[in-house]
Amino acid sequence: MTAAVTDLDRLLSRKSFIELSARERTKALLDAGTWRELLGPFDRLHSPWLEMQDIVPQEDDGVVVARGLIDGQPAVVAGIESAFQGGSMGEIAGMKIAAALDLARQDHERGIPTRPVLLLETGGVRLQEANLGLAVIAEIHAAIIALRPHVPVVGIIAGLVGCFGGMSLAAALCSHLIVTPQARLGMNGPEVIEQEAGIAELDASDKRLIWSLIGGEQRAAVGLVDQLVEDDADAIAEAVRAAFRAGQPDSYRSQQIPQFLARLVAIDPALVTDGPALRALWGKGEQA
Amino acid sequence: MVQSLDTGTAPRSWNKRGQDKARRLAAVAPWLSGKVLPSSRIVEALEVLVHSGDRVALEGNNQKQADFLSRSLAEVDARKIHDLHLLISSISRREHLTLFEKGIARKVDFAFAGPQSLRVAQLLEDRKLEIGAIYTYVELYARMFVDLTPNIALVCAEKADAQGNLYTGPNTEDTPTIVEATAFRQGIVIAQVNELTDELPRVDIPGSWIDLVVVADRPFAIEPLFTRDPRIINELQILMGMMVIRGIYERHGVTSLNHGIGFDTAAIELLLPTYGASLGLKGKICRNWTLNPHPTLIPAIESGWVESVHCFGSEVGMEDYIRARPDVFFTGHDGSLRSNRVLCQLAGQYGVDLFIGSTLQMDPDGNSSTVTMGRLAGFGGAPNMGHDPKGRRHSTPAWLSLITADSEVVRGRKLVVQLAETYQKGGEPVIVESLDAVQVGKNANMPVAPVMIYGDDVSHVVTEEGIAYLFKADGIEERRAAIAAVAGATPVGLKANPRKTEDLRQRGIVAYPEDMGVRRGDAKRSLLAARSIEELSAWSGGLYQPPARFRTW
Amino acid sequence: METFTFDYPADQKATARAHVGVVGSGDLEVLLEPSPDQTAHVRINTSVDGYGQVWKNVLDRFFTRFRKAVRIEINDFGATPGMVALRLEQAVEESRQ
Amino acid sequence: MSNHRDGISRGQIWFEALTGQSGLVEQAPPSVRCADITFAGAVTRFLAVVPDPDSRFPRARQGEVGLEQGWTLARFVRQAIDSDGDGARRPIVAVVDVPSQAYGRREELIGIHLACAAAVDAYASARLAGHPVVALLVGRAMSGAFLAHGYQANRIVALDDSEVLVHAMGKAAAARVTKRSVEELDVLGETVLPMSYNIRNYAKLGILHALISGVNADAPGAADIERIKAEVTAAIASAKSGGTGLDNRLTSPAAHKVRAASIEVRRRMAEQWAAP
Repeated sequence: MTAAVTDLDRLLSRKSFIELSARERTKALLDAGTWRELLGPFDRLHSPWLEMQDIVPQEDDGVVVARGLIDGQPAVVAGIESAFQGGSMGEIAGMKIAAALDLARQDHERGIPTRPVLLLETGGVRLQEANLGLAVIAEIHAAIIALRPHVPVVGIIAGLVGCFGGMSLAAALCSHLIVTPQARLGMNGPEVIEQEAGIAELDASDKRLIWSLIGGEQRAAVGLVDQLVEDDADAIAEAVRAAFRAGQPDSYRSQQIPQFLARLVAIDPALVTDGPALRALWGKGEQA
Repeated sequence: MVQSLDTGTAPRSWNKRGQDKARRLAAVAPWLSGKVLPSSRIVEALEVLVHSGDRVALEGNNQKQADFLSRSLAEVDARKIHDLHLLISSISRREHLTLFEKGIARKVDFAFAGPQSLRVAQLLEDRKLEIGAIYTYVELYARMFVDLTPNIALVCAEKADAQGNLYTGPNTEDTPTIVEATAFRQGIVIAQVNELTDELPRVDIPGSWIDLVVVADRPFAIEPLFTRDPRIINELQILMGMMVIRGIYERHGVTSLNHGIGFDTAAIELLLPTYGASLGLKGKICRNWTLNPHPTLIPAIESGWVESVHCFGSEVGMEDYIRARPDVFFTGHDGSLRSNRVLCQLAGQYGVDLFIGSTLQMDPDGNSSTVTMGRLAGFGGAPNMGHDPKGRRHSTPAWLSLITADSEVVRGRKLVVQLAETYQKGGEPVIVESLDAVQVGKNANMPVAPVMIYGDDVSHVVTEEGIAYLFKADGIEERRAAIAAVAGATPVGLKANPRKTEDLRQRGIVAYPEDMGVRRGDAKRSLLAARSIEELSAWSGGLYQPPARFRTW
Repeated sequence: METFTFDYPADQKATARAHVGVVGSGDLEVLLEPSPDQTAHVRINTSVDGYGQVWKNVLDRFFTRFRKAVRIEINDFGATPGMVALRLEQAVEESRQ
Repeated sequence: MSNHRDGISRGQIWFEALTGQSGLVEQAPPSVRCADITFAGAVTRFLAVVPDPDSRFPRARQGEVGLEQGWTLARFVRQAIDSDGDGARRPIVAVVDVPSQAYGRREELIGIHLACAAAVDAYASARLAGHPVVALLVGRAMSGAFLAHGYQANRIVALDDSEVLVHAMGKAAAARVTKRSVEELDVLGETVLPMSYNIRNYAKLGILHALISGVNADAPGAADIERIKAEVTAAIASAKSGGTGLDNRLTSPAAHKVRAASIEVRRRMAEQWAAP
């Protein structure tokens, strides 16, 4: 009886991280009372390209960059707001992330141990800013790789938009990648694959199938992400703190080239077409 | 009459219907094994059993669909079988209208045509379809016992045994009613089942009421129509939900109720364990429900608000949860839900204190309708519950609280609440000078406009602006002024006279959030007991298993 | 996309600023900050054309109750008038904190 | 379309023209070509992704960057980093003609995003380690495929040719998604430069080191080849003299004009970075 009551309290008090706006998400990760936004809405750095195409801009261009402390250490959190243009990366949105990462690196070069966190809720390039979106994503990649030797770059995909396009590469480059069961991580969105390759290749409306291929649990089960955490703001904040306490990983997944090439050779493309098949090969226990 | 006895002519037969039935059944007897017809013979059998001009009751409600039988009926030769009169609660499948396109059926009496409402309007215009009448569910079934008795009933169940006993599972819904109306006036009852079995979990329909059983080519279609994803509930709906709990449920002490389907009412259900609890209302309101098993009711059930729920039908994914909560739901000895549309409608009509539902349009008098241009959607069950039944005699505090007259002989009143955000998404005002239903009715040559809930039945209107307590308004002008006072920036709302509005607020006929202690700033999604389908599932301890389309993990 | 501007007389000074909402489907972003003059200035960018009168109606109603000299900027992505009114209220509430 | 001269892609044409070799490597998929040649006096590694109609992965047969291509590019680049050690860092030239990343169910399941990230990682690591990295755009440089193969270069040079293009999405798909006609997209690209499919408009973004006109992109003659060799040599020299970052993409006069917003973001964020 007591247990049941505790459960109810837990259900009522649980704070969904997915529920939060990007701004609230950045707040949830920083130590209480330390949150400070950079280039916020009142700085009015919005996209110069959207209005030219009759699209209403958002004053922060869909990215919230906040400074503060994580576990008492200086930190910067860049959060993508998926409700604005699907979390797409335009010139300003992307550059805010790249600039924050570069400034964090400069901090380290000066001896300030700034901790970087990325909230990656994005469909990838903002089509209306196509080539500049692609260009800034390349700059984000470059910035992560340059910063990574100094400090773990922690990425979070919470849901529900997921992390797709060029930003899925950014996720893969993070030192430590945290996902929820609601997260999806893939290079091409299911709709794009259905469009390009046909419904026989992939039925984008089959949600169960999509999550079984690229959902958070599957990605964690086959070792393509580092940590699976329930959709709970406190649990995610704790996972971030733990990731920084743990320090640098033994190796980066994106540098495990012989291991993954060997894995590819061992795969029969005709047989490995669903989540369980890949789990059988790469499931927990077998390290890359 | 007496003379005829003397003339020596043959005595009048008093069992023509029975004889006709026997002749029809004899024609298919060679194909049967007991009561079971081989599935491959169904079209052939229908061509023999059904005669042109017959009244055919086709089980096809919101959820459960006798789709194998309806698809088979659409395949009969229209030269042999034509001009059928279809009795159907919900026109929801393509083939329902194929029957009219092919001429197999000509006339229809129905209650709801949501998914096919555009085609219904088109066929009507093309004169391929005649409408007897559009009903509420209970009304349609009532006429099956009066002047629209079916010759043939095509129904569905999960399982049957060799004797024709049927097990409907949790979706009993309309089956007993249709079968009863047909079987006891010598009509023919054909049941499609998902499987034949030796032993049924329980008997929902006795085999002696059933003439033929046929195994369907695939399990009957069932749609999760009552699942509302909490993620889609917005802050306005939460604000309105807070006002309803504070300004109506608490104020009138509403203990028994029916909720329509919609995100507004889903919000209310999810606010009970949080906002409702903070007001100390647990146990005081919302105890007994007539309601489909809405997944959004799970947190209220789990936190002890809900004593009982009687259901019209079931809901996909709720089976195990219901089975595990027999104190709350009506369940059979097999453990699964027993639903019954007509009885639940009756309970919702007479037994409860309050009906609340959302509308798409409301006029200055409070008449509301979900009919929009070019669509003939019908009514379903809302009007049946959304009115004040004058035959009610028992009293409850809520019912009595609506008495405004001062007289020795006076009756209470049911609370009929209409929820409406003043504008729909897309910029269309919801509160309008004239309902689309008026024009649609004219276009379809209907004798009266298809109004869902009549203004004089509505006791409360709730918008994001506030609540109009119409039952307290004195006369039609004051009613209109009260509605205008909560109609926001709509053309109707702009006509509100600020001085009159102030007077109505003083007299408690109109209340704005601040008048009832509701803070707009508190209307946050964090106030919902569950913010997603997965949280509903967590509340149920994993017993609620949402359909794939609602899964985001 | 359409842009509107409206001015309303004001008789109280505003001090704080507030930001609420997001430019997502059916929603809007409101930026509220003090205005230097004795007037409330509103600028609206909306994705839905042809609703100038409705915007005016909503704002007229809002400024019958609200008399502060503010600059309000709205980026709207198809919010209903109800949502607009709610966000304006929330912005006012946040600016008080 | 993708194929020229007997089904040989531009990527392959230029790879062979510049290296004089096929670039096929044993124990590597034939879709990734790699050759070390002495180029302007220094050993230089050339890389290209080319079509392979017999690829084990059916969605990556027309020159797309898929699982095998991403990891193999990473392998060849990483090999150069590891073997050069503390010695002279060899230049790396990515010959770019990639129509897209591979769109497929298996690709997503098995992690094409990681395969492409591995290539990005390798190219960026090479750049940071001091290898001059040059991308030579001879055909399409599309979306994620370009990110994986070329976009991390210190210097990007492109042929001024109508079939050389950089974009985030194929034209037909972009038209579908934005609900415009292909013609409307072209008109739009003239005013909204980042939307343009024209390489000359891309050049206006300030990201290109050089746009090379007057070269036969489909069937290069000896003079064309010499010309490009000279341009690549110049780009390598420029890369050597510059830093190991991508800062140069924001310093050109074109960038100051078209990417003023990007520059402003960096400037103002630096201002606000330290606590006030």
